[in-house]
Amino acid sequence: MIGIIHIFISVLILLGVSIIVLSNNIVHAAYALALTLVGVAGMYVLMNAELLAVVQILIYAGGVVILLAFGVMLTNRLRGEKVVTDSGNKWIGAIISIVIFLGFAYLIQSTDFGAGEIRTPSDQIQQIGIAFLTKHLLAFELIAFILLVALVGAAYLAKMSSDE
Amino acid sequence: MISFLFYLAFLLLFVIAAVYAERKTAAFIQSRLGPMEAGPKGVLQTIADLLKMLQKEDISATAVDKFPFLIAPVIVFSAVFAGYSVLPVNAGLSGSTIESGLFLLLAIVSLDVLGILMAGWASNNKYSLYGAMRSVAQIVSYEIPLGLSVLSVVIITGTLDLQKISFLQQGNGLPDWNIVQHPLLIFSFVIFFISGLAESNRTPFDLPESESELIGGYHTEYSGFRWGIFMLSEYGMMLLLSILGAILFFGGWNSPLPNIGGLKLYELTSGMVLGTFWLLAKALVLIFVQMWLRWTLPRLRVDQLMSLSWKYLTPISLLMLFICAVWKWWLMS
Amino acid sequence: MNEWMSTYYLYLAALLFSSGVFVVITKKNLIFILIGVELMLNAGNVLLAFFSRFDSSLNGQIFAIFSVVLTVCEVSIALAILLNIYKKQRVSNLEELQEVGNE
Amino acid sequence: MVVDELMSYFLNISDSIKTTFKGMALSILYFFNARKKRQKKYLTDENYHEKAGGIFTVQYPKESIPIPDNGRYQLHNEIDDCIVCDKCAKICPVDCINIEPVRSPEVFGQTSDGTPLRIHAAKFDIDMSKCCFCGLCTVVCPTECLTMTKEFDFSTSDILDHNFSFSKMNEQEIAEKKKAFNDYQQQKAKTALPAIGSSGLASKKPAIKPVFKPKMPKKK
Repeated sequence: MIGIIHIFISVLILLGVSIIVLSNNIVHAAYALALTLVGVAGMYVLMNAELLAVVQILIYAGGVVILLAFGVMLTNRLRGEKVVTDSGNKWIGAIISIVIFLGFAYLIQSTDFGAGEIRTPSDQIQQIGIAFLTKHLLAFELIAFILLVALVGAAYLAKMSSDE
Repeated sequence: MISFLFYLAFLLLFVIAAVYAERKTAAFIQSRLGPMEAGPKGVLQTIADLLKMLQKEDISATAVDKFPFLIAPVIVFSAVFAGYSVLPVNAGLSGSTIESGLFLLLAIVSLDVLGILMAGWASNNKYSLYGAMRSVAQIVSYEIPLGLSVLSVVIITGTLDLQKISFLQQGNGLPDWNIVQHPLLIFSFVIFFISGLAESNRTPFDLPESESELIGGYHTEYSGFRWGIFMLSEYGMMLLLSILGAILFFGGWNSPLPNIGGLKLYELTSGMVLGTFWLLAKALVLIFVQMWLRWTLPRLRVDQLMSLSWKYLTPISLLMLFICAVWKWWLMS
Repeated sequence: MNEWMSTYYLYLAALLFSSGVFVVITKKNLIFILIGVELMLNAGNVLLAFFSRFDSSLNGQIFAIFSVVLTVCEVSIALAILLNIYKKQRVSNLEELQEVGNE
Repeated sequence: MVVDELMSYFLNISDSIKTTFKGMALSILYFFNARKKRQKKYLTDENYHEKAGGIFTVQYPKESIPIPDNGRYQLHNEIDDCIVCDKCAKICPVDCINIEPVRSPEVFGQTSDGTPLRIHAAKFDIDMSKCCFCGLCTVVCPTECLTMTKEFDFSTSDILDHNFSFSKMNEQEIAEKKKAFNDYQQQKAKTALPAIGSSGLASKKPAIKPVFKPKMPKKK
């Protein structure tokens, strides 16, 4: 059963990634990104990282993709034609990415990860929450601060562009 | 799994009944009779409409972006319906038992924005696109007060599992409901309800599909069965948020009748079937309030909509979150 | 089984990363490039979540959540800048884009 | 200034709560009033103009609200009482009454109020699709045979069906009567003096066509 789910999710991710790679239509790519991200969220669930999966869906699929789609709609003149962009450097890109993939594959094959024992606790959310407010408190606060700064900055930048 | 199937069956029945109820409510509030012809008092009207709708041609215009256009309604519906996976039905039948149930519900329901945007964009129609943009802006904005008001319940109950939240309100009927036990939650509930209305694109927040200006908004170009799926998911969203509200604030599947002395009313009215009945009854009352609101209040303007979310609901819900945290701290100490 | 499973996730991450690189290199539209960057970041998150399975303190997951939040900041700022550029120069294509500053 | 803004912020909140509750109370009132059916009141009833509450619409073909007996709806001509004076056709502002008279050599009958009948109505058509329901024709009718009835639902699928024909005569009868009158005329022409010259005719002033002139109240 788990194997079937694995295969299903991998097919989803592969489909999404191949649409992003092959398509020249930005809107399709954004939807395919959503598909990929939901697939990755499924992977997180299979990896026992439930909270991360939910965060992934909420923030990535529900937030980032929407932002991107909005970006597409705001930066393209909408005249009924499809939002198609051209692409260049195809061969160089293909070669570099294949080389990177092969490099990773080599690394994965040659490394011995040992007999990793899965040790995720059952009450993950509680553990993560406690960790956020004790061990990682500074990082947590900093990230909150960065988020605030980014929000204000993005709002300011967007306002600057709409002033003209 | 069983709860999921139960809700699927219930949702389909509910939509048929709710469309009729909605039309009747509208009619009564406007001193009309409403549908009267099909069947006694018009009860078969929705079924007749449904049959007509299913027979319609599946039209897609030439300039649409074919594939997204075709799957957008499916995405909207599956996003909304996935939210049902974590809802419990009664004391014995819980939904998915994952730890982050409530969080998952909010997250997965927010995915329907994607389907709406897809529908609006793929229709290649300015009204659809306007509707989709408005809908997305609205849903993304109102997710914040919705999430924050739900969070104040989470703070007080200390769990994200909806079944556990229901069990926490078990025992003695009405006095054990969250909203009675913790009267602060009334404000949270109001915020939850308002943002829920906005999430499900209901009047007074139905700007995305305002018939008078946008001729249906993002589902302008849809007809027949695909349009029906949009309708189904709108009603599904209403029901989902009503059930969620009933679980979070009004005791879930617990009977409202308290034990008075030797009269064990609560025990008498609890049980599997009655528990299901109570949960759905509470949800249906909330649905009625939604319909009642729909035929009372006029549609908001876009700027009013945004200012309501960002200037009023979000700060108040943040404040409520803080107050609930203090309340919880006071309860614990 | 266990061995196969572990390398499986790693290959997935490698695939995501390399296709992200491909997208960044080949596509000319700025939003497309952002999509590629997202893919690469996700590859990193997959790895973080994967290796956090062997760690009872869940540091990997926590780090992944931090990274998700940082991504949001990055995307929102990037899109705001992109909007600005588009409003000023009416291009969303990298090759037509000559200057980014205020001049 | 800041205080003002803050005040208006809270005022907005309280305003919206108040108005929402008021609206909700009103609409739920209507909702519960919908149990009541519309009462069948006559115009002459004392409380006719009182706000009734309850459902306002009726299921029309199955039930209908009472309408006054002297309402101005479909026209009806009691052809037996009609003396074919043509007054109605003359006064009609939209010319919807179409009459073809055939004179009779002698009085051939009596209306119910005793007026002798001298003219046959070969055609008495009222085109209700043209009618503006002013009721002038019923006012001028000397025998009160032209009336407006309570019938208001005369919708048809063909607009020509709105042309109501009241004449009872068939083709043969019409031809007969015409012939009879012609014969009479000819006979009369033979028997009468043919001496009236053209000069005599010309000197005769044509009768002034009566023009209906309603008394208009003078504006001050």
